[in-house]
Amino acid sequence: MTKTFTPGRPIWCAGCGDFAVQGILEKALDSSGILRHKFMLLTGIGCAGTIQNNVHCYGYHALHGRVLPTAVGAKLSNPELTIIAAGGDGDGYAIGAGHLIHSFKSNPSILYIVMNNSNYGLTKGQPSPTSPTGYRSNVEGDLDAILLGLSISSTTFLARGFSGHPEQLEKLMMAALEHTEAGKGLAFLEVLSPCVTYYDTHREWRFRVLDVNDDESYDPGDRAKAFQKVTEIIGEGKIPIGLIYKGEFPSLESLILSSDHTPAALQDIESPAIKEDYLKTMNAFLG
Amino acid sequence: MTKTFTPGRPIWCAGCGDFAVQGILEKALDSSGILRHKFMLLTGIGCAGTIQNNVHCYGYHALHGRVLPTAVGAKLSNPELTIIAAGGDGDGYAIGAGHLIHSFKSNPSILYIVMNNSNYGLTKGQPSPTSPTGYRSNVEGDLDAILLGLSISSTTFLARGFSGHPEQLEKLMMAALEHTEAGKGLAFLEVLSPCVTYYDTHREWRFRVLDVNDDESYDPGDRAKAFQKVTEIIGEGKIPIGLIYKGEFPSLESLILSSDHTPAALQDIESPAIKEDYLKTMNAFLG
Amino acid sequence: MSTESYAPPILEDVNVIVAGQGGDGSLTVITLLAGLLREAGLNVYTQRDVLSRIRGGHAAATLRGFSGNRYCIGSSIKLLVAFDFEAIEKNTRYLDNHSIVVFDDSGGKLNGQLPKDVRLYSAPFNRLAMRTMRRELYKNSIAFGLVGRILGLEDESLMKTFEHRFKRMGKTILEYNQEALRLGFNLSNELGLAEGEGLYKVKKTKPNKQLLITGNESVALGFLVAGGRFFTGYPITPSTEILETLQKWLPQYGGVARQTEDELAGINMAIGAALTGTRSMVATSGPGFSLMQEGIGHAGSAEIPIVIVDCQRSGPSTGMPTKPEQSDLNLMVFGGHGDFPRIVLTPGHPEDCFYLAVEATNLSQQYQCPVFLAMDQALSQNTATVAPYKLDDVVIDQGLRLNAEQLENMEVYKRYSLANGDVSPYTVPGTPGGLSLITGNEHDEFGIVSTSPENRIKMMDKRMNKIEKAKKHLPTARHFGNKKSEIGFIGIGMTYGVILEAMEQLRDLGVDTQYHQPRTIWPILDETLRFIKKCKRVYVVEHNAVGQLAHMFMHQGANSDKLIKVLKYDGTPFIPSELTNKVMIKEKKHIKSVKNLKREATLQ
Amino acid sequence: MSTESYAPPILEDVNVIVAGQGGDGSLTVITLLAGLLREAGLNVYTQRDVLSRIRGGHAAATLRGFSGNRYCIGSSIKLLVAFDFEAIEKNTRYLDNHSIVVFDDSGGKLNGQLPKDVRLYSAPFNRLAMRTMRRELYKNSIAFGLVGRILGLEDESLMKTFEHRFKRMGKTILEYNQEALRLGFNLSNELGLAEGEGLYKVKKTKPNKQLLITGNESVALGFLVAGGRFFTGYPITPSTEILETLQKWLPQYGGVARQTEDELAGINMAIGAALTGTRSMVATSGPGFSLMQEGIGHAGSAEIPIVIVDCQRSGPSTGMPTKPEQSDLNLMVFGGHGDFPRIVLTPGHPEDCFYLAVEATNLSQQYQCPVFLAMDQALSQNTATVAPYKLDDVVIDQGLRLNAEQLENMEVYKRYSLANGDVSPYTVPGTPGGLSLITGNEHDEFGIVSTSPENRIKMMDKRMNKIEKAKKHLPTARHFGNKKSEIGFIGIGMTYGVILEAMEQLRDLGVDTQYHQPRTIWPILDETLRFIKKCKRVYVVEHNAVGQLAHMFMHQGANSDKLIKVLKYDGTPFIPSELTNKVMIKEKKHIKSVKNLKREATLQ
Ligand SMILES: Cc1ncc(C[n+]2csc(CCOP(=O)(O)OP(=O)(O)O)c2C)c(N)n1
Ligand SMILES: Cc1ncc(C[n+]2csc(CCOP(=O)(O)OP(=O)(O)O)c2C)c(N)n1
Ligand code: SF4
Ligand code: SF4
Ligand SMILES: [Mg+2]
Ligand SMILES: [Mg+2]
Repeated sequence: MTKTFTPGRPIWCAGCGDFAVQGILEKALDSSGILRHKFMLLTGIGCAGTIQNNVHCYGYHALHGRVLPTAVGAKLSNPELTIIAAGGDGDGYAIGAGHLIHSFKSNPSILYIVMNNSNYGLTKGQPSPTSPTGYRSNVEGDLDAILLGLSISSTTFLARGFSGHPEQLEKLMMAALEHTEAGKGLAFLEVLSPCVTYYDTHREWRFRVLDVNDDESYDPGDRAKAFQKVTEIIGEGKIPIGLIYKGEFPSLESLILSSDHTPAALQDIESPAIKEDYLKTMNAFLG
Repeated sequence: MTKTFTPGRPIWCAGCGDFAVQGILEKALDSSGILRHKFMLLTGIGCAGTIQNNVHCYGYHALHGRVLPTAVGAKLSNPELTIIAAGGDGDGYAIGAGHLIHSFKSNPSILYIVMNNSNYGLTKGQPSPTSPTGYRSNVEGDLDAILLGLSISSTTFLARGFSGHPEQLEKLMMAALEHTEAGKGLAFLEVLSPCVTYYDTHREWRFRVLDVNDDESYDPGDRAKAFQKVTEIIGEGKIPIGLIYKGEFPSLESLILSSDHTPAALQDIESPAIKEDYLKTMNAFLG
Repeated sequence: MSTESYAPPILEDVNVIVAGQGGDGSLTVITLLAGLLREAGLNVYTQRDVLSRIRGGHAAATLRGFSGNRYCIGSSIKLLVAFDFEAIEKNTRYLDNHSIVVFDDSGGKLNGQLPKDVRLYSAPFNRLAMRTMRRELYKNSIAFGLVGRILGLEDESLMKTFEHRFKRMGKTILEYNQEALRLGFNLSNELGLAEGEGLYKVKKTKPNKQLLITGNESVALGFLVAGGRFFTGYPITPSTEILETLQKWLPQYGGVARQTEDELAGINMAIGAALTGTRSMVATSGPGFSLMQEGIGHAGSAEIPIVIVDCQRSGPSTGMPTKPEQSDLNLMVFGGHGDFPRIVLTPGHPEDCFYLAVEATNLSQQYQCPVFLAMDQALSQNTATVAPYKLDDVVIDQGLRLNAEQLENMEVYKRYSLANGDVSPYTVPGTPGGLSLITGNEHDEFGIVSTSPENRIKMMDKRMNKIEKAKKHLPTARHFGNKKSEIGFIGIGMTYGVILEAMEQLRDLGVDTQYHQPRTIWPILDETLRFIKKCKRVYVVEHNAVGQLAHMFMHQGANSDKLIKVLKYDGTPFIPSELTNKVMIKEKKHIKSVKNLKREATLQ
Repeated sequence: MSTESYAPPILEDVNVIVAGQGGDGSLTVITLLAGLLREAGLNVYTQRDVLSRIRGGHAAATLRGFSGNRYCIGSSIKLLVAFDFEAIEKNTRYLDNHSIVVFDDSGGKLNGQLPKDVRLYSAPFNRLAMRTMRRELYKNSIAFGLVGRILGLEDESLMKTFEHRFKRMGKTILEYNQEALRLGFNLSNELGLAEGEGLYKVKKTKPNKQLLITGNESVALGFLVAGGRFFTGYPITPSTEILETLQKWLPQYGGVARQTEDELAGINMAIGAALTGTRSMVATSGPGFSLMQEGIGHAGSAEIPIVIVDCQRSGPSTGMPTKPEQSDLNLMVFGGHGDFPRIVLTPGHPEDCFYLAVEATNLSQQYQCPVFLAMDQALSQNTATVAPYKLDDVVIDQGLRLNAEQLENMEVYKRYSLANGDVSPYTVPGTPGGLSLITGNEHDEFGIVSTSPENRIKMMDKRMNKIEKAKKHLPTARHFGNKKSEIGFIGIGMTYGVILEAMEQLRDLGVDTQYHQPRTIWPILDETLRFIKKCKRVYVVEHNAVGQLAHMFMHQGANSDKLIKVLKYDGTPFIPSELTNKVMIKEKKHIKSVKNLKREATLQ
């Protein structure tokens, strides 16, 4: 086998929640049977956005906040790839907020993992959109990305895990990957992943998380009820985790790519056969 | 009185919904008693984003998608001004989506009017985030900005009007202005404002709008119920209008500006008295 | 109002302006006329002058019909069709004593606003349309009848054109328009302008088998034919047609043309597609181009092939969205933070747009870096007749790309291998054995983040070396005129046609010149610096306020004493006589005997 | 390991590196040391070298203590404190035969890795800390005891510094650290290094009443004192301290320092504040600066005063976030689409940062345009001792601003009045009688959108004229060295201190030079072009790969033959001897007799 890069050792601080995310992601990948060369891991910038360096696959380090559009571009031009986008809460919810909304809206089949540590780790702990009121200079209310996802009618998979609950996280990761692989659209998985150095929420979160799926009557198929439930849980000072919503909406690639054509990335663009068609296209300008 | 610019004649096509918005805005302003020089109208780019040229007040034409941060900057540095931001649906929900979320989140006391015509008027009718599936090249589900607003815990005023229902729109405009003037935070008012040239929805919308306030039992104070109601109405193929949500959260300026200080814009920065303080600040570096 | 009998010459070069309010349909009239003249075997160039609003406001469209080669509107307007007073006001300056004006006097008669000796046909087109057709918009079709008669076109051919154009809009619309056209013919008769008694005689040749195409459409076509399959755009004048054209075409070829939520998504989505080996392009204009700077630098750093089309409009900021300019050259060449390699190509007419779009697409792959096409509003949106592009000549260069078989024979694959000292072979996701890390952080050969000073220097040099390597292979300039002349011209984009025509005028005035039309402005090729060295004086003609191009030459060592900046930044294109005059003023002090100096007056 | 008895000289110039893994606390040691030396009456300069990660990875901090004026680390390192092998590996190249190394041998002993004659003190600091204090992090404090002894500082003064530093962290932490320090003293005794027997004698003068401050802090202070009251930032290395400093200060003055959701919001929010008349600033680094391009051009077009601080780091793209570079100069000068006026100031040390921040704030108001402060990571984050800034000298210039009374006496107020031909008086919202329209579209004098060609030219000229007007009032260069010398230096930012010291070394080598330190690089001032003209050879010293500054001079007409580019782009600062050597190599062919050429070896 050709030697390529050797996955790096994580640069995270000992105890960082991101280790668990990486471990579980690798597990999910392994058990999915997806070949590593068919799989591309794209990330934003931040502590979270170094995970691709540690995983044996095609890796890409996007610009801060731009991992989603980049991932969508990759997916649309080669839908045969498994595309996983990952990054931090600053990356995804602050500078990347617009793209998040529009990716929710367009529903491409990619898995998006946000490692939420409620602060900007790599730049030394500034507040992020999920920081609570009162954290450092933050006066604002905190953002709940699952609620945000619920508010957009074409979302299809919204889940939240906790790095401190690896078993549940693994289940969610597998389900999310399955959703994506089945071409059902965007699988959004937020992982509460504490930053031990700047904002150590380990203990607090362990105490606050509440798995909606613990309640067997919970129906993740009802958008309004899910919204109701999440607001309720938040109102009680808890953080809802689990598979919170799963719905149906055609995936972006299924809507805009026709099955008559080879995907863009795999076409033989040098084939002489196309020239005829080009000629037709051009000749429309002959009047 | 010093002569300044003469407000322009609108450049809108005859029949454009934006005329009504302007008319009602002027009415609301007049009846509010706010002095015109205390009032600043900032807009984005687009057909909607020309309204400031036609109104007698301080007017500012922001960059495409950036009207909200600009308006926030003005408000925070001079909270004594009445700040109204306005623009189109492309401006506010496509390129401006990230700022919308973060303005919802930070809740500054400004009035934000989105003239939603479900297309990009000024660039000749391309689909916008609120265009329905099937409009031109659009395959995505459409975005409902009110649902989006509901999903963010610190929103305080969410309403939708219709240019074809001027009386109701006037009420909403007055209520929104009042909310802002009272320093209660961001008043978000979307106006369905048909574009007769590229996507004439006048008749369709007249038929589809449903005023939630017609039902007297409707409680705009309950976020989850509002979400439920809006999804329900949308599910029935209707468009919910009216004052959909009104809640409480401290406004941004009330949280970060201290009443001990003159607002930044109004300070006498040449006052010799400050030099003492500057000296203290500097001397901290003396070790 | 009187017309005298007149022995019509063969139509060889005519300029027509149709002007009124936005929405009046001036563009439609010009489009129809362009088709007709092409049918009649002529070449055509059209230009638009509109405001950034949907209805209302002055809007004009201009057409030039000619035999031979022209890529600009001529110096004097033969026919002005004015739908209102404003159209007269704004355009009188282009008229001379031989011009003809067709005026819609529904709003009042003209008196004295026109140069004397201008022939005036006026009629209440609007009122006629309202009275007989109940809709104002038919006024165009009425006026069009008169225009046809003036230009010596056959009534029959106008009727046919209408059929062709309005058929798809339904029977009623077609019939109404044809009725309006007949009204126009009748009106012409009343005004004493019978069929065949027009200003010109149109020689009946076989129809001109040329494309009638804009620069934007040519770029789209070039990209498609070069194997381009992924495009992103966000609507912005004057680039939107590239998005719209590719939205029509690419899906037919299994490609994707996507309108994104903003330009940041646009550039990054295109980068995402490029990562999979798909040839990707974005198109935008100034404001969007500014927003793309981070993404562009990233492509330079991470070595991702991408074509960026900047359809320049009048800046800065929102500027004058519908007006042409060439003032983003600095941003193309010096934009983005940090140092990274890039290539900037500068087409001068639609043919260039096509061929350079092909080149740009190939170059982006060969050098794995951002490649720019510097368009301007005029080049983007004006239409011209051009010979059909030679699709068979298009060769696709895939650059250094490795497939699974090639990889198998390699012991080690490094995405950013330093082995070549510049471009490294790459693999795309999905290729077994080709795993890689791609990043905009500084990295080692495998793509692992590195801040080692030694590695940094090697990697930076590797990237920058591409430019030296590329220099020998980049599109070279075209040369026109007398190679011996002391006087040189340099100009790109929309100045191309103007310079060529001004050179003819100057030759007529006894002034010999030569013209170097660079098709690559970054890196600046040696040929360009040599041209400047060779000439005594070089007029650098450009549409911006500071002489961005001229200073770029200085930046690369050109002697500033030789460069004469000829700048225009008022949002209107140069007309040839304007340029001729500017040059003559300067040259007078250099030239001993200028033969025809008197003629200058006629060129004002 | 042995120490010989040694007659210690007075400490006049010493360079110390402390290095280990990120999180090891090297920075803390250097910070403490800096404070101590300042206490002892010395001047101090410190520098950091860290990776873009929170823990782990090589991280070093360097300090220079000296009497006199220095703004860089010196050419040879006297003391290296190494917490691991990597620290030895990465830093040996800075050592010479007179150096001392303190090594934590918890992970194994050194053998042979050091230049011979280097004096080595090694001890298992880490193991000691773990054993006695149960936490690794106390190893710094132990090592610090040894460092103090080596430098000849009094034990007492170290204890005091600890008290000062750790008091606020609580009693336990303070006591633990003091205990560790005492361990360090004991260890020193064991190693034969008693108090007062160190390498140096520290002359007891009165404590140095200088600020110990970074460039970023000085910028923040300058802005504050110039009346700046609105700041936006988005965290990004190496600019974040400006945000954090102003978040601490501005609220105390009724101002606002806001962390925005991204840099687009940042620049536009600052513009919004500027519209109300509030003095506004943003600070960022490359990636954020690229994102701000549209906003910056908008400020140029709509004539909005704004100060933009770019703390440059190694680019392109994400690059090497913690490493210095000067490679955004092109983007500052040529960025944004379209033509608009701008001013770029280039401080060379913290004092400049302060005074130029004041200037920038005033200039933005006077010329109503974007004003840049070109920082670099070293200038931004390194600390230096400087004389307290003269706050009383700060004058606030409000530019042409009209209040209600002034307006009352005017018949008509036009926001973009052409009356002055450049800057127009403005009003802020809230001013009765001063209503205006502000827009980035081209506009008439009232701010009404206009595409009239005549108006366009006037407005463009008005805006661009500001630059000509400003030229006479912009911060001028500082000059150093022999005005008669043929050999010139030009350099900005972090090269300032290095050039000055290299000049001394060159003088010692018999080579006389002069140095022009521009403090404005856009517009390029005549003085700079004159300086280049006057010299025979000008070494343009800069931290980027292409010579952005040198080419900028050419862009403005400088003779390229005179310019010698001295470039460094490996993410590390020049050291003076390196520059000296580079110059000597070139100069050898020019200089008939170079006196001390043998000395060159010692400067390697
Ligand atoms: C355009 C831009 N702005 C700012 C930065 C600096 N930056 C790097 S990482 C980061 C935030 C990291 O926070 P988050 O996304 O939450 O990731 P974490 O480190 O917490 O995992 C920022 C602001 C950047 N790289 N690019
Ligand atoms: C950065 C940038 N991108 C694109 C444009 C071009 N543009 C002008 S208006 C507009 C959209 C207008 O749509 P909307 O906001 O819905 O306003 P409407 O015209 O429909 O009222 C666009 C894309 C621009 N001015 N700036
Ligand atoms: S700083 Fe926080 S988020 Fe970053 S690696 Fe350390 S613990 Fe993890
Ligand atoms: S194009 Fe549409 S939105 Fe724009 S002015 Fe006309 S009707 Fe209104
Ligand atoms: Mg984070
Ligand atoms: Mg719209």
